[in-house]
Formats: sequence, C-alpha cells, structure tokens
Amino acid sequence: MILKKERLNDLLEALASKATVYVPRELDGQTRFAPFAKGSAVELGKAKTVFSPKETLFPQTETLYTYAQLGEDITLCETVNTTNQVLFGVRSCDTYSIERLDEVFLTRTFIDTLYLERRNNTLIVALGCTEPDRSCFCTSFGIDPAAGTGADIQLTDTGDGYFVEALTGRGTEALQAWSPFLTEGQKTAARELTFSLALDTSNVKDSLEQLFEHAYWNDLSMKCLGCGTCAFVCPTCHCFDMSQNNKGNTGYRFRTWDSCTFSDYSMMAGFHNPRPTKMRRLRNRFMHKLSFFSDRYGSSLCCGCGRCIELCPAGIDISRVIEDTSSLMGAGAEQQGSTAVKEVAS
Amino acid sequence: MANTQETLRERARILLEDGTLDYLIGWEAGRFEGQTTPLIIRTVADVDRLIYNEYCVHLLAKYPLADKTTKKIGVVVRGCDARGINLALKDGQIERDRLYLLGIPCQGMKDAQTGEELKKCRECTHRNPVVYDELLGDLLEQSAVADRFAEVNRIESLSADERYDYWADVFSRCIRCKACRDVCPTCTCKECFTDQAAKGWQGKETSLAENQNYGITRMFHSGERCLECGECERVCPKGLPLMQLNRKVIKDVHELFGEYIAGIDDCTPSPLDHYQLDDVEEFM
Amino acid sequence: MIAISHDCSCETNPLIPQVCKVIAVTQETSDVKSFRVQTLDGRIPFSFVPGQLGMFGVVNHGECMFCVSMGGEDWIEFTVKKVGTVTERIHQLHPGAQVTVRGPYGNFWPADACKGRNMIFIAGGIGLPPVRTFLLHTLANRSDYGRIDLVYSASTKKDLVFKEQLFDLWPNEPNMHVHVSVYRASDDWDGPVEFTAPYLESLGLDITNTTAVLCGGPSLYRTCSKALANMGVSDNDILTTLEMRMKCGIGKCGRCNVGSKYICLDGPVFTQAEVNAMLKD
Amino acid sequence: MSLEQETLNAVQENQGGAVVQEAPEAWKPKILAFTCNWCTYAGADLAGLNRMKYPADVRLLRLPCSGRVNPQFVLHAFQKGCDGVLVCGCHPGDCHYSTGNYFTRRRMLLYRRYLEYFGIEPERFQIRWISGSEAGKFRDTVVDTCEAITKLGPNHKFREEGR
Repeated sequence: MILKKERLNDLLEALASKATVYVPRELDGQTRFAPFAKGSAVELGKAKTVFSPKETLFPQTETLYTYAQLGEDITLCETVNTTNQVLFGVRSCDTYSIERLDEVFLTRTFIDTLYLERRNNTLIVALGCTEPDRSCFCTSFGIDPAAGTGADIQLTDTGDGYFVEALTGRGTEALQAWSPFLTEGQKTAARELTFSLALDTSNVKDSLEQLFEHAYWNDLSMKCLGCGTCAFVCPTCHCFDMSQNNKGNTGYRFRTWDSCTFSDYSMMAGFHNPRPTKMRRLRNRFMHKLSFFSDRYGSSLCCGCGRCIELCPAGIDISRVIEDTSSLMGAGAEQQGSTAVKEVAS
Repeated sequence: MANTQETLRERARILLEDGTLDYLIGWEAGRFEGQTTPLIIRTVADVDRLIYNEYCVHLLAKYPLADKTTKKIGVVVRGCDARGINLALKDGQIERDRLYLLGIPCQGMKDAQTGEELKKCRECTHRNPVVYDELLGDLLEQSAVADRFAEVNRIESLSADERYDYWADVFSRCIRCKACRDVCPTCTCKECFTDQAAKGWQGKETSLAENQNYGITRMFHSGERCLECGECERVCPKGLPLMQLNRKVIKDVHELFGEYIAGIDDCTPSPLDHYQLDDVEEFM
Repeated sequence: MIAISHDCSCETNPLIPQVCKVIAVTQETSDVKSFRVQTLDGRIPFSFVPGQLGMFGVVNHGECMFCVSMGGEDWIEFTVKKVGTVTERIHQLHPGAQVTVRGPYGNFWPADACKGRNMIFIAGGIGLPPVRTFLLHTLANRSDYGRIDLVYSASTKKDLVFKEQLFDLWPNEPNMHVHVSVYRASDDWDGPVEFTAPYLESLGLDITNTTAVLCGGPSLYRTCSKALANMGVSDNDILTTLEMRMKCGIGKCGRCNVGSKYICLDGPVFTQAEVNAMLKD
Repeated sequence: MSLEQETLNAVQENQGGAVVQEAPEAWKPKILAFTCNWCTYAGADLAGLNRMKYPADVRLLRLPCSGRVNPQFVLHAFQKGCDGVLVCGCHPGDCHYSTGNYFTRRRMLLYRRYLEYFGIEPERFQIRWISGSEAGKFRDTVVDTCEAITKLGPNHKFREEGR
C-alpha cells in the first residue's frame, strides 16, 4: 500500500486525535522529535534529527514517585503514565538504539516499569533513509538504513509517496486506521545509498581492550571539555542519576540523564572517585560504547548516527577513535609508543 | 592563510626539535571539509598534522591549565586565545614562563555549513593577539565593530513580563550539558557550584527553575571577566543566545565602573576584584 | 507487547521503595550507628542472604546502598557511617521514624562453596559489617567450617565497630581467634598498633585449605590482597565485595561498571581472580 | 493540578479526609531582608526598642556583613517563594570589616540590573545602607517596600512550579 505525500498531513492529524504523534520538526533552529500539531511542518527529508527520539521514551527528567510526610508517617504515590504516543519517521539508527534501550531497561533481572509503560504505549513508524549525512556510518555496524528493525510499521520512500508495510502484529492492527489514507501501489527497488563514511568495526572491541593502557587516550582526552553534550544527544546513552526535590512536607523523587564524562558522575560519599581524571572518564565512554556493552548484551552501543561527531564542542570524533585504535593495533601497539599511561591530572 | 600555516609548521618543527617545547597545542583537520579539532603535538613527526585555516574555531586558552606538571607548552594564540591566556595568568592558574605563545592575527573564522563569518568573529574587538612570544604574520588593522550591545538594548526595551517570558523560554530549552561552563576560559574553579548538588547549590533536575538558577548564576560568575569570545554560544547544542547574558553584565560594567577589557593584560584587577571610594551610589 | 524475560517478582517500579520504620538504633562509635528496620506492619522488609545489600533512605534527603549487616526474625539492620549529607540525616533518625527501604541487591558470599574450609576474615574500619554477615553465618553453622580468624583494624580504638562482639563474644567462640589492631595508638589501647597488611603477615596464619574474606577501603584492599598473595593464598580463595560503587542496585543507571562488569548485577562479591581479570579503569 | 496537590489529595483518600486544608485568606507579601549584623540588625533592634511599628511580613536574616550576600541567595529567595528581597548593610566607610560593603555595592549594582534584565520588577529587589542608629530609616524602608510589593501583588517569576 502507498501513502501519498500530500495525504501525509491528513494522516498525521487523524493519528494526533487519538495519541501524541512525535514527528521530526525544526524548532529554534534544531530538528527534534516534537508533537505534531495541525499545520506544523514535518521534516522527513533530513537524514537524522539533531536530538534523538530517546527523549520521548526516556525523558531527560522523570518523576519516580511523589511523597508526603504528615507528622511521622510517609505516603508514597507512584506516578503512572498512560499517554498513547506514535513515533513517526524514525530512522534505522534510532530504531536500533531503541532496541538497545529495550535491552537495558526491560531485561536482566529487573524491569523498569516506567520505561515499559511508555514503550508499550508507543507505536514506532520507521522511515527508510534516502540520503545519508556526511557523518552517518550506520552500515559500519551492520544496520540496514532501509529497514528499521524493532519498528512496528516500515515506510519506504517511493518518490511521490511512501510504501507502507507492517512489521509487527501491532503494526497491522494500527494500519487499519490508516486505510482511508492509503492507495494501491508497489514497492519500488531500494536505491543504493552511498555512505561517505564506512569503517571496519569488526575488531574494534578487541583493539580497544588491548589499547586500554595506551597513551593515545591521554592526548585524546586532553581536548575533551568534560561536558555532557555527547551523552545527551546520543540515542543509546541511558545512564541516569536520582535525586529529590522537597517543598515543605511533600516532594518528589526524580531521575535525570547523567553523563559519564561529568566529573561528579562516579563520586562517592567521602569524595572517593574511582575515575578522577578526564582521561579515564572519556576512555570509559568509548569503551562502554564499543566494547563493554557488547560483552554484556552482544551488540555495539554505537549505532553510527554521527550526532556526537557533529555536536562535540572539541571535535572529538568516535569514527576517528575507531580508525585510530585499529591502525594502532595494526602497527603493533606494544612496540610503538610508550604504553605507560601518562596520567594528566583532572 | 596558507603561508601562515607553513610558517606555523616550520616554527613548530624547530621549537619541538630544539626542545624549547615539550608539546604544542594547535588545530588539526577534522574528518569533514570545514571541520577542525584541537591537536596536541609532542613529536616532530606530527607537525604535518598541524593546520591553520578559516575553520579553526576552538579556543585553546583553557587546555594548558589541565597540565599540572612543569612541562613547557606551546600554544597557538589568536586574539581571543591571547586574552584567555592573560585571564589564566591573572588568576594564577599557570606561570607565564611555562608558556610559549605563537601569535597569529586572526581575520575571523567561518561557519562550515553556511560559509559566512561566525557571529562571534564578526563582533570580535581584538583580532590581533594581545600577548605573544612570536608573531606569525603581520598585525591586522582592527575593523570597526557594529554595536555589540544591540541585542541587549533590544531586550532591555521590553517590559518586565516580556523579558521574563523571553528568558523563561530560553532557559526552558537548556539541557544542562554544561558545555558552556566547560568551554569558558573564565570558568576555572576547582569545584563548580553546579557539581555540588548535595550541598544544595544546584539541583540535578532539568526543570525551568534549576535551569534559571544555573544559567543566571554561572553567567554572573564569569560576568565582568568575560572575554566575549563567543565560545559558549558556539558549543551550545541547543543554540541558546548566551552572549546576550554576559554582554548585559559587560554593558553595565562599562556604564558603572568605566571601560574594562577583560584579558587585555595579566595585571589590572577586574571590576569586582576592587572598588573605588567614589563608586556610583544608588543605595542611600 | 514487549517480550519480558525476567524472574523478578516486582510488578511495580523496582526503584520505588517500601515505607518502613526504625525500631532500634545502637550507637557503635562516634560516627557509626546501626539501625534496625521493620515494615509498618511488623514484617521483615525483604529476605536476604549474607552479603546482599539494601537501599536505605530518608524520604526527603535521598537514599544510599548499605550491606544488610544483620537480620532477625522480623527485622534487618543497617550499619551506617556518617560521611555525607544522606548519612548525616540518617544519623538523626530515632526509633519510630519512618524510612524507605528496598532490596535485596547483588549476589552473596559463597557460603556453601566455603564449607569445610578454614576462614580468615579481614576488615578495616567500616568494612567490618559486610564481613560480619558472613562471619555470623559461619558461627551459626559452626560445624561446617574449620578454624576462623578475624583480623580487624581501625584508625583508633574508638573507631572499632561492634566492640562488644569483638572483645567479649567472639573470642570465646570455639576455634576462633580475633586479632585487632589500630593505626594510631591511644592511651587506652594496649594492643598492637599496626596497619592491617603488615599485621596480617606478622600473624603467620596457616593458610592450608583457607578462604580469605576481605573488605575495607581502597588502600587496605590493595595492600591486604598483596599480603595474602605473599602468604600463598591463591587468587580464587580471596573473596571481596565492591559494594561501595553501587548506586541504583538494579543494573540500569550505568554507574557501577568496572570494565564490562556491573557490580550490582555481577557482584558485589568477587574473587580476587575475577577482580584481576577486570580492566583497571 | 500541581504534583503536591495530587499527593495531598492521595493522602486524604488514604486517611479519609484527615488533612485539614486551611482556608487561603488574604495574600500577604513575603519579604526576606538580608541584614548586616553590625549595623542594620542593630538598627532593627533599636526600632523594636523604640516601639516602632512596621509590617510583620519582613523576615530578617542576619549575616556577618552585606558582603556575605551571595547573589545566588537572592535568586534562591525568589525561587523558594519570596515576593521581595531587601539587602541592607552599613554605610560605605562604616563597615565593621572595613571594605565589605564596597564590594557589595559594586556587586549589587550589577546584580540588581541583571535580575531586572530577567524580568524582576525593580521594587522587588532593593538594597539600602542602614546604620545601627537609623531605626527610623529601617522602619521607613520596610514600610515602603511592603507597600510597593503589596501593590505589585504576589511574585510568580522564578517560582519552582516543578517541571
């Protein structure tokens, strides 16, 4: 079935009546996933949004529970979230990232029910990529830009419309509501996309582990500012911190995004910090993205979207880290250059 | 521009070879056209990676401060970097004799996407480095700068509620990644108030109130020592108009305490570091 | 619906604690107190195995992860040292105050694997409560274990935790030897004044068929694991807990990773061999 | 409905309406006055001794010197619910620590314009030099500030209304 491009806004309005429809929109000069309102311009042409759809499933600040203290006794009220939402126009790199967030929040002994409720109330409509950005390298991690794994409905651009196909049972069920907007049509052959950036990431995990003590990390981290931009724009970063906000005898406990590059990320009571220097924090970030996560969950935590490449204030580039480490490994890291980690303070 | 790069490389090769420098901080080309990234060179072999073109946007003044050893550091300094180095010297963050400054008069950097001159460079008042050990290329004639405080005046003309709504909208978009604090040459405190959530100075929540507390207090801390290097606006992933914050403080400083150019040298105390007996008196 | 693969009984959010009340507070030292906690209707907040941890917090100040230092029929006890804002507020609790508790988290001391072996427990300062959970278990089923040695030290005499058990109860347990030292002498202390590692080596304990259990600050941990290696204890026989790094306890917040290991899901109890295999980040 | 209201309602349901909600009577301004211990606090004390009347909406906060007033205190005061902030100190030259109020003068000159730039009405944030003997001036300052702020009404800016 084909959804003609001129019927797109009507479909979105229909969907918006029953659920919050997040579409890529340009707000204040940045594209991000924002709720669709009648007549808002939808940016489906751009390869990726500046800010990932992660904030719709795992918001930056989220209330865990509210509490009230009257005299001695305390009452906790869990916040329940039942809003239906549709993520429309999600690229394959972001659906891959949503799958990684699912693995973190929904498996391994504990289920994060806040994330689970939101995830179960979300219909994901993937849109195949037509024209990748300069910094896109999702194919290097085996992601097919035309097929959004883990999405419910897959759209493929066919010039004047989108070929619609359901991938999951939930997708077919949702498609019934779309039928008035769809017309018959065949899927055209997928165009061959040219990626200006393609890397061999097969041995990146081992080479990173071998180079753990190499001086490469010192020079790389000296230019890092220690800010949180990369973690906050990254679609797969999921670390959070918890705190509370009091007002008189009531208040709420919340969790909010945190970045392992922040200096107080792993600070403990008594001011012991297992990662005191910027080098260790930045090294831990790249190791977690490219090595530690695949040890635990079997797939890389980097989806190759290139958002951190575009937005890092110091121009630190994860694709260069991948290239440099494999070239250092190629040149026999142990012989060349001192392996002792020259510790640069803070 | 190209021959400046050649002289820079050639000087770097000599300085690294004869041991006056342990390492040099400059820029290298990024992966894409128009993208650069700071570079630390320790050996002569890396000198060819060193570049100087119209996309070298990063401020280098803060990088030497992280090195607590006694190594001799070379830094390529344009107008804003030189003022940043002066600020660090005035604050006693680093000793002057550990630094070897290669001054380059800067005719303004370009935005890689649009190709125009960056906003911060259009409004730059000090294109020539104010402190250097060596000057590569001849001094530029300082072009007149349009009124830097135009936006500040526009906001001041609004009513109180309009001003509040304008800034409430700006601060509601802040994601507290703290890139503006980490890039700012004035922000060199050992432990910043934003990292002391336990002591209650700044909560971790990204609510409007916490963002206002962060944005207003951080910018007032750098306030009158701000170099107007425009880095905070460049690095903000949300594109917030942060320069309108510090320009307000600088405008008031000029009106109240007389002309003060931050980082012009490494000795004059900044306005809030000292006082005059006959200061403006409004509180009688 | 998302295929859920988990064996956890929680249907509510695992980050939501249950409200409990403090029934007893004992002052161990000037800055260490033990808090006995029970649910509002008098039940044990959660069942636990020695070595597991629980999240203990005051509702408007925050919560921290503590090892369950002792457990009874209908209560559990946390031993808390005053080091930060939350622990400071916890130290102001008095019996009857209401707190938030959740747990249990982490794996536990391999009590069965150590059956039939001699035990050396080594602890420093506030490291004794985690070690004591295993010690109490060995004393409870005394016949399963051989000779037990406890090497415990603190900075000064008044910082020694559980003094009553240290000096009165445990020395007259069968085949158990308590060795206590302090770092800084004080006039009311006539025992050895030595750091833990040299003191441990000076004891010349026999290490055949022995498992060592080690818990203390980072410096104590480094020096004592070397000392044990010098004494000939193999890496697989040294157990330790890295509980200090845990934060959310449910493997989501990403804070407690050492290399690819999550201390809260894969630990906190590890053998020295496993710790050596971790990347030293 | 704010989060706090929801929680209080939830508490009411659990305990069968045990929570008594006091009736919201006429609004009275909340003003926080940072007073320097050596001059203004003594002046306020003297005002009390002389039985001077001034509205009770002012809460005094005693600080060693007006120089101790961190601009963040002022912003936190507005965020935590104050409708007006008064920073009082000794006259320049009389400071017990000799230079405290000179720095305060410069800092507050800038900070007052800064907060106005963000939308705070000038009457809400005032700075005055009140010496230990000027009890009358202390009372007049407090009376004028209360009048001005009552005219302005409650402050809704910078309030912590949650997210």
